[in-house]
Amino acid sequence: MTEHSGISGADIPGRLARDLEALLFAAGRPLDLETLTAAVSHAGPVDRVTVAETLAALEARYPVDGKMGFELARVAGGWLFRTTAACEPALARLFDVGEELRLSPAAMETLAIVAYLQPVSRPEMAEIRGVNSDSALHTLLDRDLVREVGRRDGPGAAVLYGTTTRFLVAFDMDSPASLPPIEEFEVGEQQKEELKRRLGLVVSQG
Amino acid sequence: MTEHSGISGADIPGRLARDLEALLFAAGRPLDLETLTAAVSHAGPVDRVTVAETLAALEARYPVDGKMGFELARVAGGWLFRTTAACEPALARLFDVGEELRLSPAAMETLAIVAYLQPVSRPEMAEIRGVNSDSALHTLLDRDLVREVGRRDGPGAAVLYGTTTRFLVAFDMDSPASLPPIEEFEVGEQQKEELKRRLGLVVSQG
Amino acid sequence: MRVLDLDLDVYQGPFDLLFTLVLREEVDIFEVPIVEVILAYVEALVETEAVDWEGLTEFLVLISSLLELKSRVLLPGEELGSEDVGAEVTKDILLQRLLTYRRFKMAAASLNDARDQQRGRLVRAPTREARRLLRTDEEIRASQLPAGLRDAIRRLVETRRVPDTSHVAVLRVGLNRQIAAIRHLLRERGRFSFEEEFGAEEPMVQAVSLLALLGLIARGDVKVAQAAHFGDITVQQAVAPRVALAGTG
Repeated sequence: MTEHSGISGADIPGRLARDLEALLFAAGRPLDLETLTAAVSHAGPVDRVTVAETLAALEARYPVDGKMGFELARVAGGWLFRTTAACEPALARLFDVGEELRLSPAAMETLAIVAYLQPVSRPEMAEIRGVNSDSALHTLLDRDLVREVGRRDGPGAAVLYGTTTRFLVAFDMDSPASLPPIEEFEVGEQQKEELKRRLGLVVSQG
Repeated sequence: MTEHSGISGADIPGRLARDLEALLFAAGRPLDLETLTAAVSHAGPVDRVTVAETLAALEARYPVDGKMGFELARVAGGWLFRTTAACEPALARLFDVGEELRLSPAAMETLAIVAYLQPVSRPEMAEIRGVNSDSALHTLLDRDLVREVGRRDGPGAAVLYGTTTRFLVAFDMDSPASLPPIEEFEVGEQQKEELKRRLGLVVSQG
Repeated sequence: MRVLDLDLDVYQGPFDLLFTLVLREEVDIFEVPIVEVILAYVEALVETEAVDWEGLTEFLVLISSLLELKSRVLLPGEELGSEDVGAEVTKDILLQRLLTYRRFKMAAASLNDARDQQRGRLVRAPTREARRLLRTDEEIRASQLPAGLRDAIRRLVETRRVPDTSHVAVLRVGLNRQIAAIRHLLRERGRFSFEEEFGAEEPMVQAVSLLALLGLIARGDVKVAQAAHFGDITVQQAVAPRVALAGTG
């Protein structure tokens, strides 16, 4: 096993690739470059650049939406093996595909608020939705899509919530920054004017 | 990297192989011929012989003890993807995580409850924190900062938890009695009951 | 009055309902038919055998939020001048809240699409549990501050508020009980003053009594008279008895 060090030449990329394949296969969660580098350095240090290059080669070997049953995707700041989307019909016959991602509209709205505004507190969620969101939040915590990320300073010290790695995996994102900008969901000018008029915001008297 | 893998591809019917790869990858347990045949028949019946032939081709693609990080093995009357034995050293490093010194806010709160109110039960911790604290408690047990110290009398016989010697080492204390006072007073037996009551606990139950 | 086809289960809150009423149904906020919304709900409630208390509570919250929103817009300013500006500001805040809510509703729809795309992309469970390698006593000695424990428990003591459930208790029996109370008063006396009977009650009880009254008006069970806006309401039994009404409908 000692030849697995930084000096034994051409053989290394093959062994390195094999170790990385095994790690990503076994982990069941995204692994980042740092974690992978530490794990493959079991018989001597391997530098990050080599690991990154080998990962790029593996990405090409297991391309997203390629012809294989699984793919190596960049998700949540790391790399993750997952099945390819084209295999869904076969998987659906054996597994409860997408069951854990089935969320009520209330839970989905709450999740959107947490995703965009994190860290965010319960009262802030309720403020935006106009209704108490505790039961929706409970579902999200339960499914490990949302977690406590800290407490606000000062009196009251409200618990703050943010999204999890599982959220990023479930929605195929590298980080919350990959969400489409919230401005994209702005109501059109025409609708806004209509809304203003109907709310009586336009002073009609002369 | 192409010389590394045994992927020849052309001899395996593409769609069927892909579905089988996905099924075996996602399952994490051995799947038998019957189960696999049923699952791949989502768009019309596929005969068992074809499935068996494709599986044989996949066995050649992912050979046991081959050059890849995972292998397709025949186990318990079925087929199973698993990591290759040669990758064990790297896997050991991934799965044996070093203890982090930092405690999460949830773990810190739970530990504080155990430290000040010991012996204390899970429901009491959840009641005081307002959320289920099982995962935080699990971390603390895992890190040997908290341990089971007995059971409450009566029906239900809730498990009670207290702090460990390792806890005292980490916080550099001689005994739990050297905890900093919460208010101006030390937390004596009477005050402890008072505190529990003030925190909304019905201690007389059970 | 227009007949709206409202499936109340579909709405995620007062903003959602208001947005739909105002834009899709093209109702001005002055005309938002709260009685009709209540009626639609009561009809749905009658059809279900078991009372869904949680749903009822949520509905009451939704309706009271709507009433609050509507009253904010409808309430006139004291006189001309600065108070009027205040009313405009309130309306503007309402508009902003509606728009903010709408943005996140659309964002949720977009997340929903992203979710659908990911359906079927499965991740396998880890092949084994991680094992935590504990550090030595020497490594962890004095690594934590005891004051951190004190701060954590203080925070728990300070932030813990036993939830005041008294209003919930009132709400939970509210609507039916107030309907029964109004019916009882009418049977006893034929007519009564809303102010005299409910004026001294908690605001929440008043609100629920008003909702009960609106429901009874909508059914044609009672008649009301009000001399001035925001003045006292005189309530009396409607001429047609309820049994006959049920028979025709």
